[in-house]
Amino acid sequence: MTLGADKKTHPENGRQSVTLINAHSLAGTAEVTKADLEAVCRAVRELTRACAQPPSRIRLQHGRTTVEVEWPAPEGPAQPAPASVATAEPEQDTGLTYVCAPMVGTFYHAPEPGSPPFVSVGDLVQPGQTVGILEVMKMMSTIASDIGGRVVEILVPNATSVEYQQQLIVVEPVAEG
Amino acid sequence: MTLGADKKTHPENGRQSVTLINAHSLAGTAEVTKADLEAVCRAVRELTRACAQPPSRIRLQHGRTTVEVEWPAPEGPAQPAPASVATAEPEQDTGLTYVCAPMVGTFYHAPEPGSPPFVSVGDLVQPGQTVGILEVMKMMSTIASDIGGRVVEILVPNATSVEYQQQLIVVEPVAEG
Amino acid sequence: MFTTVLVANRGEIALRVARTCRELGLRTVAVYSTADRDSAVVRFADRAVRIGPPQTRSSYLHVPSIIEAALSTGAEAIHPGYGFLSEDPDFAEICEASGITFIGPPPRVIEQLGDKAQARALMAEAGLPVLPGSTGALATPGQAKEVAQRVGYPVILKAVAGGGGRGMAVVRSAENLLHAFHETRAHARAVFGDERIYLERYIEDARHVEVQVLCDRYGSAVHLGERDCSVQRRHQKLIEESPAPNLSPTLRARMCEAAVRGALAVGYAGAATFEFVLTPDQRFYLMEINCRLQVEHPVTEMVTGIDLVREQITIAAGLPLSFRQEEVQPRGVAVECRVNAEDPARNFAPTPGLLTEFVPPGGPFVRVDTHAYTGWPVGPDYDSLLAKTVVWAPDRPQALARMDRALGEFRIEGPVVRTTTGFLREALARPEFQAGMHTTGLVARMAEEPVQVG
Amino acid sequence: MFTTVLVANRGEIALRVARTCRELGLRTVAVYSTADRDSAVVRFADRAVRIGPPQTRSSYLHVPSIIEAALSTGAEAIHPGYGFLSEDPDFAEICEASGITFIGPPPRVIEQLGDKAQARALMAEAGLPVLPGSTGALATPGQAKEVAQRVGYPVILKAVAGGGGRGMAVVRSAENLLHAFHETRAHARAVFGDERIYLERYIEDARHVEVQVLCDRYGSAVHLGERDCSVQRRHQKLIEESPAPNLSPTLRARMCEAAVRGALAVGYAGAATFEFVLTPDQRFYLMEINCRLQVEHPVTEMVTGIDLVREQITIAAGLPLSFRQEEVQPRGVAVECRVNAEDPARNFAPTPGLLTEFVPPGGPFVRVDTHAYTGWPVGPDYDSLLAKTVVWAPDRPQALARMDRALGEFRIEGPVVRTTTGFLREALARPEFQAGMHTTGLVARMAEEPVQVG
Repeated sequence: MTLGADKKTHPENGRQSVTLINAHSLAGTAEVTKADLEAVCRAVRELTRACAQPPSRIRLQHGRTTVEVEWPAPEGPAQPAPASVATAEPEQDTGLTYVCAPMVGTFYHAPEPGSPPFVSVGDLVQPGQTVGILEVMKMMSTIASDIGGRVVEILVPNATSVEYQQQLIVVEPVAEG
Repeated sequence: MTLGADKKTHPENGRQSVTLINAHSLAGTAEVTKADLEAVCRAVRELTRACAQPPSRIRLQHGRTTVEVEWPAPEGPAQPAPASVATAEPEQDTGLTYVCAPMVGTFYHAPEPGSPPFVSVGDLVQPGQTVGILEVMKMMSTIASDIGGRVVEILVPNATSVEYQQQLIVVEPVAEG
Repeated sequence: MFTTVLVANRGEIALRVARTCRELGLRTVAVYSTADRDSAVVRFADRAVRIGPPQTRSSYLHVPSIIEAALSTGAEAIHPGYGFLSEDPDFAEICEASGITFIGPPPRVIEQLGDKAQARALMAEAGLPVLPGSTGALATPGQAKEVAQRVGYPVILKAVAGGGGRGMAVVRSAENLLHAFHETRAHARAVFGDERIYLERYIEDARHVEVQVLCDRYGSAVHLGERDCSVQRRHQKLIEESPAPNLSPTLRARMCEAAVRGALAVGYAGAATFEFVLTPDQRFYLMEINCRLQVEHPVTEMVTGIDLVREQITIAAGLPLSFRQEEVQPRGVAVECRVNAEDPARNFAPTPGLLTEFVPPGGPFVRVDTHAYTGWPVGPDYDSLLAKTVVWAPDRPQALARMDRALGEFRIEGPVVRTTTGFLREALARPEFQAGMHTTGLVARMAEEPVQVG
Repeated sequence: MFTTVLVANRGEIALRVARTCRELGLRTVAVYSTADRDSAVVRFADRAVRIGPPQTRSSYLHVPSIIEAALSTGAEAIHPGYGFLSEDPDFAEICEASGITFIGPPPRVIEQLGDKAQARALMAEAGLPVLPGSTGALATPGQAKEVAQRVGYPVILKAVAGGGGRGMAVVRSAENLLHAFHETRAHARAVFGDERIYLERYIEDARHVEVQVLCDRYGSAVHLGERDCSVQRRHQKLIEESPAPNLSPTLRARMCEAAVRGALAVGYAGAATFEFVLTPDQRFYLMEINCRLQVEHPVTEMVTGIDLVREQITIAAGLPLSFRQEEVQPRGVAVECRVNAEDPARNFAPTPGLLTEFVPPGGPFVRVDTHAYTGWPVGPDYDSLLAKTVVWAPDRPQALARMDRALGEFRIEGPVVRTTTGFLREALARPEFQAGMHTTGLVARMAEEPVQVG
C-alpha cells in the first residue's frame, strides 16, 4: 500500500494546511468482518488517545466502515458543549433509554424502608410512572419514567448519592401495536 | 456503540479549513488487510504528531479507504512563518535550487569593492563555481554553487547580513545532454 | 481543622481555592455544571460532583444541590469563592443548619452588611466617614429629591441589595432624578429581588481604595494594607495594585484603622474588604463592605506574603489569627490585570469560543491565576474573566514594566476569541496611570482620546 | 545602559533572560538553531537570528556565528545564560575585542576560576577553607597515590577544566585509584580538551550549600544568602532551596562572608556562586566557583526580591550596585524543582517528543520558568530540562506542601514524553528531606529503598 501525504498552505489566506492522503482501497461490497471493525475501533482509540483533547464527536458507520472523529471546532459565537452524557433520550443503537437524576440527591428504590421497590428488573412501566424517589435536603420528590417500556437494569443501589443527570434505570421501550 | 447527534460544521466564514480527500479507488477487490489499516493509521499518527496542534477532526473510511485529518485554523495574523528551512535542495514544484548561506555573516557579490560580481542573472554556473563571498568575523570564505545551472535571481543585496541557511541565489538547473 | 472542603464556585477562583486546600492537606470537592465538566478545577479536585445544567440558577446558585453535594462527599466546610452564593446570608445559614461550616463571616453579619443602607448606618455609628446621603432606603421620589437637594448634585442611586458595581446610577441634575429613581428601582427589583434603593453624593474623579481586613472569631482583627482599584470600566475593576500610589502614610494609616474599627464593630470574622472612595482633596468615605474574598486579593498576597484563602479557612476552622498587626510587613509593589475574553473593539462584548492556543506568561515575579488551557472552550454562560495576571517588583515603575512584559507574552488564540490584553497595556501606558494620578474616570477618557502610538 | 542585548542561549534560560531585558526596555535578540525555530524565546524576542544546525558545536557553541549575529543586529551586549559559552574565557575576550559587552565577569577571572586547581589555590590563599588534596594538577599516578594516602580515602578525582558536576570520579580505596586516574584523565581530555585532573578528599553524606554573590566593577560585593542543592542525581541538581534548612546563623554568616571575601580577592564583577560542601560535623569547604547565572537562581530571587539578571545587566553596563548588604533581606522559603523530560523508570533516559498537552501549575506563590507549551516538540539535541518550578512560602513546611501541589498540577502529555514530576514528589516526601536532614546521598538511597506508599 502506498500512502502519500501532502501538506500545502493556501497562500491566499495564509492559514491552514490541507492534508491529503490517497490510500488505495477496495471496490465492491466486501463484507466487513467484526475483526475488521474492532481493528478500526482500536485504531481510532489510539488516534484519539494521542490527542490532548477528548473528541467532541466520533462517528462510526458499519457497512463500508466509516469512522469520523471530531474535536471541538468552534464556529461563530459560542457552542455550548453538548452535555448529553446522560439524558433520557434513546441511544440510537441500542434503543435503550435511561431514567436520570434530575438533581443531586439520594436515590431510593422504595417509598420507605422495608417497602417493596417501585420497580424491579423485568417490570413494565408506563410513561409517567414513578420509578424511584430522590431526597434533596430532606425533601422527597418522585422520579418518573418519561416513556413506557421494560426495566432492563437498575444502575444505582438503594439509598445512594447521585449526581445531576446520573443514569439510574435502564428502560427498553416496548414496541407499540 | 456511542453515537452523537450529527452536527456538521461547515463554516461559511472560512475560518476553518476543510480537508477533502480524493479517495483513490483501485480496481479489483483486494481485501483490506489489517496491515493496510495499520499502515494508514501509522501515517495519520505521524502526520498529527508532526503538527504542533492536535487535530480537530480525523475521518477514516475503511472500504475505499479515506482518511481526513483536520486542524483548527488559526485566525487573524498568520503565525510567524516557520523560518523556511532553506536548503540547497530543489523545490519539488519549480525545480529551482537555492544557494544558501552556510553560516551567519555578511554576503558579498564581488571579491572586492568595485570588482564585477561573481555572477549575474542569466549567467551559467558550473558545479563548485564561486558565486559569492561570506565574511564571518573578518574572515572571508567563498560560497560555491552545488550544482550547475542558470542564475535566475540574486535574492540578497551586496554587503548584507545573512542568517544560517538563508537563500542567496536562485539557480535553475540546466537539463543535461 | 476540616478534612474535606467543597468549593462552591467555578473558573479561576474555584481552582485558586482548591490549590490552597490541597496545600493544607484537605481533600477538595469541586461542583460543576455540565458546561464545566472539563474545567481545570474538576481536573484538579479530589472529587467532582455534577450539580446541574449550565444555567447558574440551577447549578452554582442552586443551594440544595450544593448542600447535597457537600453532605454526600463528607465535606465539613464550603468555600463560596466570590460572586454566586458568597454573600448570600440564607446560604450561609443553611450551611450551618446542615452542619457544614460556611467559610465566611456569620450569616447575621453578611445580612447586615449586604443591606448597603444598613451598612452605611452601622458604619457611620462606628465612626467611619460615609458620604452625605439618605438615611436608609428611600421611600418616595420626593424624598430622593429632597436628599439630593440637601447633599448636592451629582448624586448616585444604589440598590440596597446591590454591590460589586452593579445596580447603580449617577444623576447629575434634578430633572433626571425621577426617571433614574424609577429605573434603578425597577432594575434592583429585577436583578436583586429587592427594589429598595438609597442615595449618596457622587464624587467625580475619585479614586477607589479598599482595605483588606482579617478577623478571627475571638475579636482579633488586622488589616493587610490597601489596594487601589481605580482603573474601572462601568464600575468593573480592570487593574488593581497594592500599595495605592501617592497615598500619604498618614492617610493610609487612617483608612486601615477605620476598616479594622468597622470590622470589629459588627463582630466580623473572616476576610472583609472595606471599599472607600478617595476624593481629590484626600478625604475618604466608605462605599461598601464586601463579605468575601475579592477577585483582586492576589495583589495583597504578593506584597504581604500571606495566603488569604489559607487564613479564611483557618479562621473558619476556629483558629485564632496566627500573626499580629506588626508582623504584617508589606514589601514592594504588586499589580493585577484582569484579562477578559472580550473584544474591546466591539464595546467589550464577550467572545466565548474554543482556545486553540493558550500560553500564559511566566518567569520572575509573575503569577497567573487562570482556569484556561489550550483546548478549553470559553463558554457563553459565565463571566468573561480568563486570567488574572499579577506581578510583583520592588517598586512601581518596575512592576508596571513587568506587567507590560507579562501581558505581551500571552498567546491566546481561538477562532473567535479576543482578549483585553492590548487594552490593558494601553491603560498601563497612559501617563496619568504611570504617574499614579489616575481616577476612576481613566477608562472613559481613554475611549474619548485614543492613546498615541509611538 | 545598552539598547540591544543578544541572548546567546536557548530553552528556558534564554526566555528568562529576554524577559528581564524587555522589562528594562532593551531590545532583545535571540539566536537559534534550526531545531529551535519555533522556540519560546524566538517568539518572544524582538529579533531572532538563525545561527546554525541543531548540533551545538555549529550553533550555540559557534562563536563566530554568535558574534556576527550580535554585530549585524546592533547588539551592544551578549548575555550567555548558563552552560554553552557562559564560562568560556575566549568567548568573553572575543566579545570584548569585537566591541561587545560580555555580561559576566572579566575574561581573566573566568579563566582563573575555570581552572579548578588554580581556583583552589587562589581561594586557599584568600583564606577560604578548601578540602585537603593536591596542589595543582596531578602529574603522575604515583603522585595521585601519594596525595590520596596523605588525605585519606575516599578521594575524588576532578578535571581541572570540569565543573557543574561533570568529569569527576569518587575513589574509595587505593586499588581502584590507578584505573580511575587513567579513566578520569581520558574523559577530561575527551570532554574538556584538557586532560589535567586533581584530587581532593571526598566527603560522604555531605550537603551541597552554595552562596550567591554579586559584585560591581568598583569593588563592592554583597551576598544574597545561600542555597541548599543537596538533592542530586549523579552530581546533577534536582531540587534547590533557600535558605538552607538547619543551618545555624553563625555558620551561614561565615559561609557568606567567605564567599564575598573570595570574590573580592579575584576582582570579581557580576554574579558568582561559591559552591561549598558542608560536612556532617558542620565544617564547610569550597568546591568550586561558578562564573555565571545558576539554573537555580530563582530561589534566591524569590526570597530576596532581587532580579539577578537585572543586576547582571546593570553591573555589566558599568553601574554600581544599587543596594547595600544590609538592604538584602531574605524573607520566607523558596524551593525549586527541575522538571525534566526523562523517564525515571528507564534510568532517567531523555524522552524527546511532541507535547500534545502542556499545562503548567499556577496560582499563589508559584513561578514557572519554561520554554515549553502545548505543541512544542521536545528535541533530542539538547538537555532535558522542561520546566523549573519555584514556590515561595513563609516557612519550609508550607513551601514543600505548595511544591507538591504545584508538581501535581502539571499536565504534560505526549506520545512518548515522560517527566520527573512523580519522582520529584517522591523525593519531597522522604522523611529526611522533610526534616531537612538529607545529604547528597538521598537520591541514591531512594533507588535502593523505594518509598512506601500510604
